[in-house]
Amino acid sequence: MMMLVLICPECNAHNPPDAESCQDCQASLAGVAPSELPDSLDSENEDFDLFEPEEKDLPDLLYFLKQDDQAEDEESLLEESGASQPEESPDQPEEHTPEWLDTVRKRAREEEDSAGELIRRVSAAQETLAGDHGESHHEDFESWIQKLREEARDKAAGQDEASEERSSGEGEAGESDPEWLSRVRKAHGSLEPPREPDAAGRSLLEWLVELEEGQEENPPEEEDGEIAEAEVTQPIRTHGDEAAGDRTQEVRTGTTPAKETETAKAELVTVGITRDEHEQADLLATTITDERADRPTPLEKPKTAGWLVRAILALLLITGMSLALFSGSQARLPGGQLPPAGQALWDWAAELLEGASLLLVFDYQPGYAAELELIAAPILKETLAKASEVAFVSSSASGTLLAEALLTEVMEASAVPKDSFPVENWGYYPVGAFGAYGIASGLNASMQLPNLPEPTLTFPQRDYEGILILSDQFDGAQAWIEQLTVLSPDTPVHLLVSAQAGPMLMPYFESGQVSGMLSGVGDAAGLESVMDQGGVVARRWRAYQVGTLSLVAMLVLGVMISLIAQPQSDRRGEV
Amino acid sequence: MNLNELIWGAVGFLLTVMALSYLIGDNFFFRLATHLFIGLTAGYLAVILINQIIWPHLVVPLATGTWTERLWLVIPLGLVLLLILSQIPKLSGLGKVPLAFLAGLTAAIAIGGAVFGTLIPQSRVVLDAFDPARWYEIPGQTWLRILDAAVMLLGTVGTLSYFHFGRKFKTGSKDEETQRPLLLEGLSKVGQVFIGITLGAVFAGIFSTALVALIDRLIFLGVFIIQLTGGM
Amino acid sequence: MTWTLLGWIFIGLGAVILLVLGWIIKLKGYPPRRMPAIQYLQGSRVAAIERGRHQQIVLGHQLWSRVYPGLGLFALSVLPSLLDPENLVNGDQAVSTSDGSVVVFAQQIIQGRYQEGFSTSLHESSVRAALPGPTPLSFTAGLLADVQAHPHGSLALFGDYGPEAALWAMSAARRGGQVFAAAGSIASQAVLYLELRDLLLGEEVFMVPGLLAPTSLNLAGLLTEDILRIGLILLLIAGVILTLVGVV
Amino acid sequence: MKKILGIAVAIIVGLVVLAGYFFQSQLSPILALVFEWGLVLIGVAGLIGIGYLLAMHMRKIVRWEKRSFFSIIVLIAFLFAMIAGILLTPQNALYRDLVLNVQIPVETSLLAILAVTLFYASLRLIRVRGWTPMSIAFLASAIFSLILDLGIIQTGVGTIASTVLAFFERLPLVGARGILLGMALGGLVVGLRVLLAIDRPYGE
Repeated sequence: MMMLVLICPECNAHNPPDAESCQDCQASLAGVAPSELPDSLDSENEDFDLFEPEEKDLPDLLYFLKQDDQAEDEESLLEESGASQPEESPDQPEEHTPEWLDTVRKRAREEEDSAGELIRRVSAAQETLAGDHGESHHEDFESWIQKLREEARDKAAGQDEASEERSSGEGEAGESDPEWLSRVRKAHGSLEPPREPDAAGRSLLEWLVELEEGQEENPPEEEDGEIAEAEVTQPIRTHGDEAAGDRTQEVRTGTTPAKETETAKAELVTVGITRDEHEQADLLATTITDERADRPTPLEKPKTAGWLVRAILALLLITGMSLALFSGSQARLPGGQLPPAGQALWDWAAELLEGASLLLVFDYQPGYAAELELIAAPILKETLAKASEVAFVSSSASGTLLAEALLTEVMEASAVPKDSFPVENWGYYPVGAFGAYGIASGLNASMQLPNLPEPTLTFPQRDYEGILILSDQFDGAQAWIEQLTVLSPDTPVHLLVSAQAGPMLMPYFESGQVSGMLSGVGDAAGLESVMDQGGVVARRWRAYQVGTLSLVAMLVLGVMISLIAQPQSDRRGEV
Repeated sequence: MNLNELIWGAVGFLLTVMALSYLIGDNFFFRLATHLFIGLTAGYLAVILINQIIWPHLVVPLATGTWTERLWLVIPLGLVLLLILSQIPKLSGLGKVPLAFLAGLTAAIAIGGAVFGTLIPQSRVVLDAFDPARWYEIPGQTWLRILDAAVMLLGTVGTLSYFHFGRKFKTGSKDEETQRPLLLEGLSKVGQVFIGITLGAVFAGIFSTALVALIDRLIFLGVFIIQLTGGM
Repeated sequence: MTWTLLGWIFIGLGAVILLVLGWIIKLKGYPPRRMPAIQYLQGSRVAAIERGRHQQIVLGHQLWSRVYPGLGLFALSVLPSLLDPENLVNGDQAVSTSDGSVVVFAQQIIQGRYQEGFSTSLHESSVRAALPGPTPLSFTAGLLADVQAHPHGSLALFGDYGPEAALWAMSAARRGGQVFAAAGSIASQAVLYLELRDLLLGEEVFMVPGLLAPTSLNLAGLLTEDILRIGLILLLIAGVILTLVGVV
Repeated sequence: MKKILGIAVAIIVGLVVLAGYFFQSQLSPILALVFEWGLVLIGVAGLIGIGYLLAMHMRKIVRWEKRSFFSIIVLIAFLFAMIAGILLTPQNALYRDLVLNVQIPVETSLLAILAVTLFYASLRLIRVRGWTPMSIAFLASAIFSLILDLGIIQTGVGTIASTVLAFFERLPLVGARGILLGMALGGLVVGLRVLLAIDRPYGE
């Protein structure tokens, strides 16, 4: 709301527009042009609280934001009108703060260091509202609000235009902004507007800014056909008189061109009520409507198209694979030879001497058991038949259970008597690095210090013919490799790992840290072919082919679609 | 199919169907299966932690060890007590010492593992590729070995350049603020390609792993139905 | 000179540079590259507060990251920069992980932030460290349910993950949330690359503390890493030359 | 005092372990002890973490929030698994069946869902990423690796084709090596930051 006042050139006191001399210092006001000021700042006696009771229910942060927002608008108005700030008590807003904040603030006043960042910011905001224009106090909040406004303005200008602006150069948008805003932006950096998913859902502040600027529109539709949010927003009716409503909004933003204000004033005269009454009524109406208006509640709009496409694709994939699995025929496995890492592992297993001592590391989760069993079972069958002692350690929570299940299954399948050699369970170590370090320390311990207790973590010192690491992740295997090869370089380490770990573990084979490796169902198929023991992998192979080729088709289809449609990526500096 | 197999088969079948129902959207059955899974895993893990960590490494030595050993155990026992007490908000400060112990341990493992486990061995591989003796190991493949070594050096250097944190020295526009200094920027373009190749290969591996899981579940469901309908 | 000695020189050099830049010179002027993803992360967090939507920070599956152990510590080093007073007051933010140690560390950091200037009673109803599931896949199940239960305005991933991260990240993204990933594992990066644009790759993840909070110590960390990296590149090139001439 | 104590503990423990890499045989017994204490702390922290999980679900039940029913399921399953584990011990075959027959179906199904998710997400790769050197390399490498894994491309031993194929198969290792080296550098600096008390995750 605006009021006309005469500001004393001597003491800056505010006087009624019809006053001839200053009420405070008695200086002459002749020739002083009236200035516009908001009501709230004009009257010292007026309650600071412009918010409706409902607004106090807002989260604290938004409440503070609004205070700051208000202050900023007022500040802009003051700057525009050239008026100096009025004096206000800095403590006024305290009555709206929660109890905890009062306590903290009290403490903050007493002990300077005890104030948190927010308290300092809130205090700064209060000072701003009270008329302290010290830039150092409020620039953080101010710039934030300004960034959001800028964001909202961009959006109001249209999603398409905003997109174009982003791609053509961000600096342009700031050219028409006031100098103080440029300074703030320079200090804090500009905030680029969010992209598609969030473009659909505007923030409360953006919505408010749009409302203020009279640009409230239907929310933009989401572009990509994914699940989007629709915003339910009631039309805002600030006043019966549209022009007056517009004027109210313009005044609040503090950017009203003088000419338009004059027009509004002219229209006001025709209403036949006093100016003050009208403005107060406007304030009340705006505030009430503003508070009662539906907030842009994000609602899920079921995007059937996107969901349907995904459902159809999933159905096609599963149907195709099911048909391949249960059609009755078995696929022929790819012949030829194993990759060098797989061949090295197979050679080691085949040439393993009778009476070998083995250490098995179980580092996979139950979800990967299906794949790991396909890969590990043939090797374990081959090696366990020659082993004289086997120990296993687990670095996954269910590793012990999985180890017992797999070893039992393999020994049953290869007709190895259960008690033909001891199987030691060294237990579960929640950290691969810890477990590996412990083992390696045990292997290398060459001296004992007096009075130190015997550590229970140390593993039996033993020379192993090989260590087999069964892992589902690259990093799990890597932790064991790194620690074992640093601290126990002479023990050959072999990997039986899932397909997702394979490509990243190859450098360890090349560097010689790992002696051999089988990775994924592709290698398992190769091994089954080499061993000439068709069955388990062969049964799955056709379905695997169908799934893999379907993915290739999808990737190619994606390329074709993107050739037709415009890519969504509009971000610079992106790869 | 015996009774044991039938019971566990039915449990597995129901849980599989409930979990896979997520493919048509979040629903009651999916939530039921996942929450059952979360609770059971938490219970199992608690048992394992007590059974395999706390019991053998803390309780047993405390109960059966010599006085010297018990004296030494005062340290971990104290750390454990401080950690537990620190969960009371007003006593959260007590957690600093046990957590500092863990942080120091982690940091040292990070440093040792990174330098001696990765930096040194991986750098050596790059250098070894340039050993002229290796180029002539396999007759007829010398040119490929040289190409291989050159690509390895270029790719490794390019990838490392891609990760450079500092920006271009003189920046005129916001676009340039995303760029590295000139030479590194050029090398990073090469690095981008190699990173893309690596991520693509890893992605293929991950899909392969996930696909095997899908195949396993389809086989499990199909076989269970066939066994159930085709006579047990 | 042995390789082990070279390793120790590398460690010593790193420590000295970090010490000098961070504690002695107190580095100020080393601007890192602008990362649009970080800016979007900040924007999404602001937007999430305003829209009353949930924020989730995920700190990975383990403190002792297996890709290499520094990743768990990295996630924890980022956390303080994300616990702005605004978020702490707003409260609709969760910090989750599947690792017991990380959740205890996270809670310690959160409490530390509160005690900087807030009432501890506020803590009871505000930001919390959470453990939706104690293993990676049970965590996935728990977080997936959480993402479906209420829309996430912002989901930020730091630390170590497996490919299962794609499940909840894509789910959150499809429900309108902005997902930012500084997930250290290559496996998670490979799957997240398909659909997330706010994704940091490889060593880039270590830029996050310096970009979120450009303090002299964080900037010193960035510059130290840059110096070591350039040193490594030069060493590789020099090593290749020496190998070719037969010195090494 | 507490502040200095925390920093001192972190630095001393870190330096002792780091020294263990150098004086391996001499420090081995001390290191084993330090690791054992660390392991106990990790175990207790794991239990505290489970406490966080239970507390979260208890809160949901007490407040009777939406979907509290599932929190009850979590608590029942937890108690059941815990009591059964204590009574039967984890080595028991019945307990093993009980745990694995819940974990394997759900975990494998989650991975199966991941396969389907990746399947349709792959349609959007270029749409999301645009045509960049990295996205093109990603696409080409993924397609090449998938086809190669099927064994469709077969070459004779020692032929030029097999040599060229081997060269292309090794390309992902180049990037992987660069990424590994970069990650190691990051790990080194993060570790140093903790040992130099720049990062103090244990509290200020």
